[in-house]
Amino acid sequence: MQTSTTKQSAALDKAALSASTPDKKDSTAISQIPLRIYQTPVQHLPDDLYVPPGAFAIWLEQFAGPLDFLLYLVKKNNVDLTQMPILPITEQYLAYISELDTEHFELAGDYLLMASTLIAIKSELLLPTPEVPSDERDPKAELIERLEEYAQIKAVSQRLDNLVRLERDVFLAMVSMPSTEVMSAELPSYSPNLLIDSLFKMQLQPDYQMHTIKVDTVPLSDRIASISRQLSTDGARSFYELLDNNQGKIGVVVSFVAVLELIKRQLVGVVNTDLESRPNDAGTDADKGAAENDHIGQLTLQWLA
Amino acid sequence: MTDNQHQSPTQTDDYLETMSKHIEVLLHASETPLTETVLKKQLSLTVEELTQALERLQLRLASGVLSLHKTASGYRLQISDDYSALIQRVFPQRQERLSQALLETLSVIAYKQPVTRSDIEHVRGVTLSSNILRQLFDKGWIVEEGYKDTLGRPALLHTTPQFLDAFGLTHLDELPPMPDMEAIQAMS
Amino acid sequence: MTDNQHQSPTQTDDYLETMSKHIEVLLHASETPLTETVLKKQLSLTVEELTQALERLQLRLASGVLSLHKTASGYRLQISDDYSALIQRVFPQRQERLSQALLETLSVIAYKQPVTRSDIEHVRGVTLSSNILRQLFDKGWIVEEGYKDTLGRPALLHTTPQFLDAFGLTHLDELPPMPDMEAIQAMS
Repeated sequence: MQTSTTKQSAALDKAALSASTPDKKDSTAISQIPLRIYQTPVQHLPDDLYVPPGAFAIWLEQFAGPLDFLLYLVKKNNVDLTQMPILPITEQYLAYISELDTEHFELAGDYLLMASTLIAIKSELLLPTPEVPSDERDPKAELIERLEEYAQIKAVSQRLDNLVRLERDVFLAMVSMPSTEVMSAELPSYSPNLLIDSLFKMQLQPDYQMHTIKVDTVPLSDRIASISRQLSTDGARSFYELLDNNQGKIGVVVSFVAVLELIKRQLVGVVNTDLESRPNDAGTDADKGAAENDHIGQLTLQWLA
Repeated sequence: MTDNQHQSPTQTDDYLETMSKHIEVLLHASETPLTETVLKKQLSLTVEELTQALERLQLRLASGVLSLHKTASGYRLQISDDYSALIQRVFPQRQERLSQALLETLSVIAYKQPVTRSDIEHVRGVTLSSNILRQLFDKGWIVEEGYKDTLGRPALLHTTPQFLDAFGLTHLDELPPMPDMEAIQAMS
Repeated sequence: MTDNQHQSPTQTDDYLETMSKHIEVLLHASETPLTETVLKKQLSLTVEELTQALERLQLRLASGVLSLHKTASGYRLQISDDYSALIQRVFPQRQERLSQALLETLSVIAYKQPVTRSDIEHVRGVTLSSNILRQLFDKGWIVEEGYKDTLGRPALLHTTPQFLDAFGLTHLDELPPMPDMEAIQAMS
């Protein structure tokens, strides 16, 4: 109650508000007091809320929306929400809304929608009602339900605002990090291979017309560059040795595509190895079987450039 | 003083003191609150050691102006409440006010989650301004997670642990109770 | 202990202790370092009182992990340098990823130094963005030293000892061998 009163008084000229509050029994007494609103002397106040020309939109902005405004009207009429007299409230609502000029379209939309709802309810109440099918919702009851739900949310939002809040009521402690010189000394250094890889990438832009893997967790250009670097330094390596264990399955796939790309560009060749020449192949039959299923891993790749 | 059987009391004492300092450093250096799990793992502490180190930290902080605070997403260091008035006086810009529209939107999400944008518009009777949603996303108070199985499959909005942190709650259960209709009638 | 003639020693003691805490609070709450002028004004302190309160603050901080740091723009609280290794270990993401363009530029300078800007443009085949050079200068990885004796006397770029440090090298000889770039280019 407290907050909504302050909210309105902030929005309205104080004199205008005092005239509008329903508990002010005698509004004529006020007209005896010399009043000025926006430099204009006011001779007599209307029975209802006085709104200086053009100020209506500004005043309306203080409400969180048409439901908030309807709640205000219900309160102003001093009635129980569930017993809301729809006819007078609709009349008042429409009277206010008629003040809204076209300059405030963005504000008007929601209010006009509510106005149409109210008019629909009103006309339904005025018309002689035939047997209402039981499955049809009573629009007035629905509106009251919405108002109740909104009133709850409004009340609870004020309770939420009353909680002790970080950065309003309590504050985080801020400190600076240790001096930058000391911090950078602790930085793990960059690998010099980054430099060489960047040069390979500069020369070997991958051909993006071929199929690329959507999930770029292991960029193809990175793999092409580092495989080129390894092979150009060491001459020849097996496919296994070219893999980076940290890159997982997708790393194997991207590495394979990278090798294919390098073979296509004739930078890398495949050394012909047969079963006999394979190292460490003197194991059991089971080992042999596994090895035979693994030709790709054993392929030896050679740098040709 | 200590029930550790492998180390002499003074050794354990020094160790716990060091660990309590390391916790303080990590809490200061971290951009988010740190959970017990993270602290235990990063500092290789047992549950017992962590508890004792946190107690020591609390004790040491008591002589200064900070306090150790446990939030929904972990521990954080904040300036003791006693000094809030001083901060509000000297740095009025740090005092952030939230608009009624933002508070209402946040309340709908918090109390009725998961909700879609149109759910919020229905409850509030107003078109939802993208500005308000952006503010809530920027603060990390809400996230989109999942879709409602209706026409258009609209995204569902939820509050986050940061929302709880900001409002000093450790669980959604601790949200202020929703007033019943009689209470609302009495208020108006 | 105190030269204040109006208050009894214990009163002054308490007062200075409170003021040292207020300074600590303001330093924790401020987004920027705070000058002596601001502290004196906000807490209504004399020069003498401020000095004594700062001394007390320093003394109290010594038992924790923070230190009072005086920078060109004022005082701030920062985590003591002793803990930088711990922070780097737990929050390693502070090491940034270097862009391909920056790495290429750096490689050309490292392998072909001394080079001019147009040498880099020639090798890379693209115009050199001043933003990248600025980043390399900011990091202290490159310097301008001497001029090439051609038209316009363009400045020559070299790498620095900081560059070697950042890449874990002690000497330029330790750079990985440069591949035969022309051969690669010819084949692909």
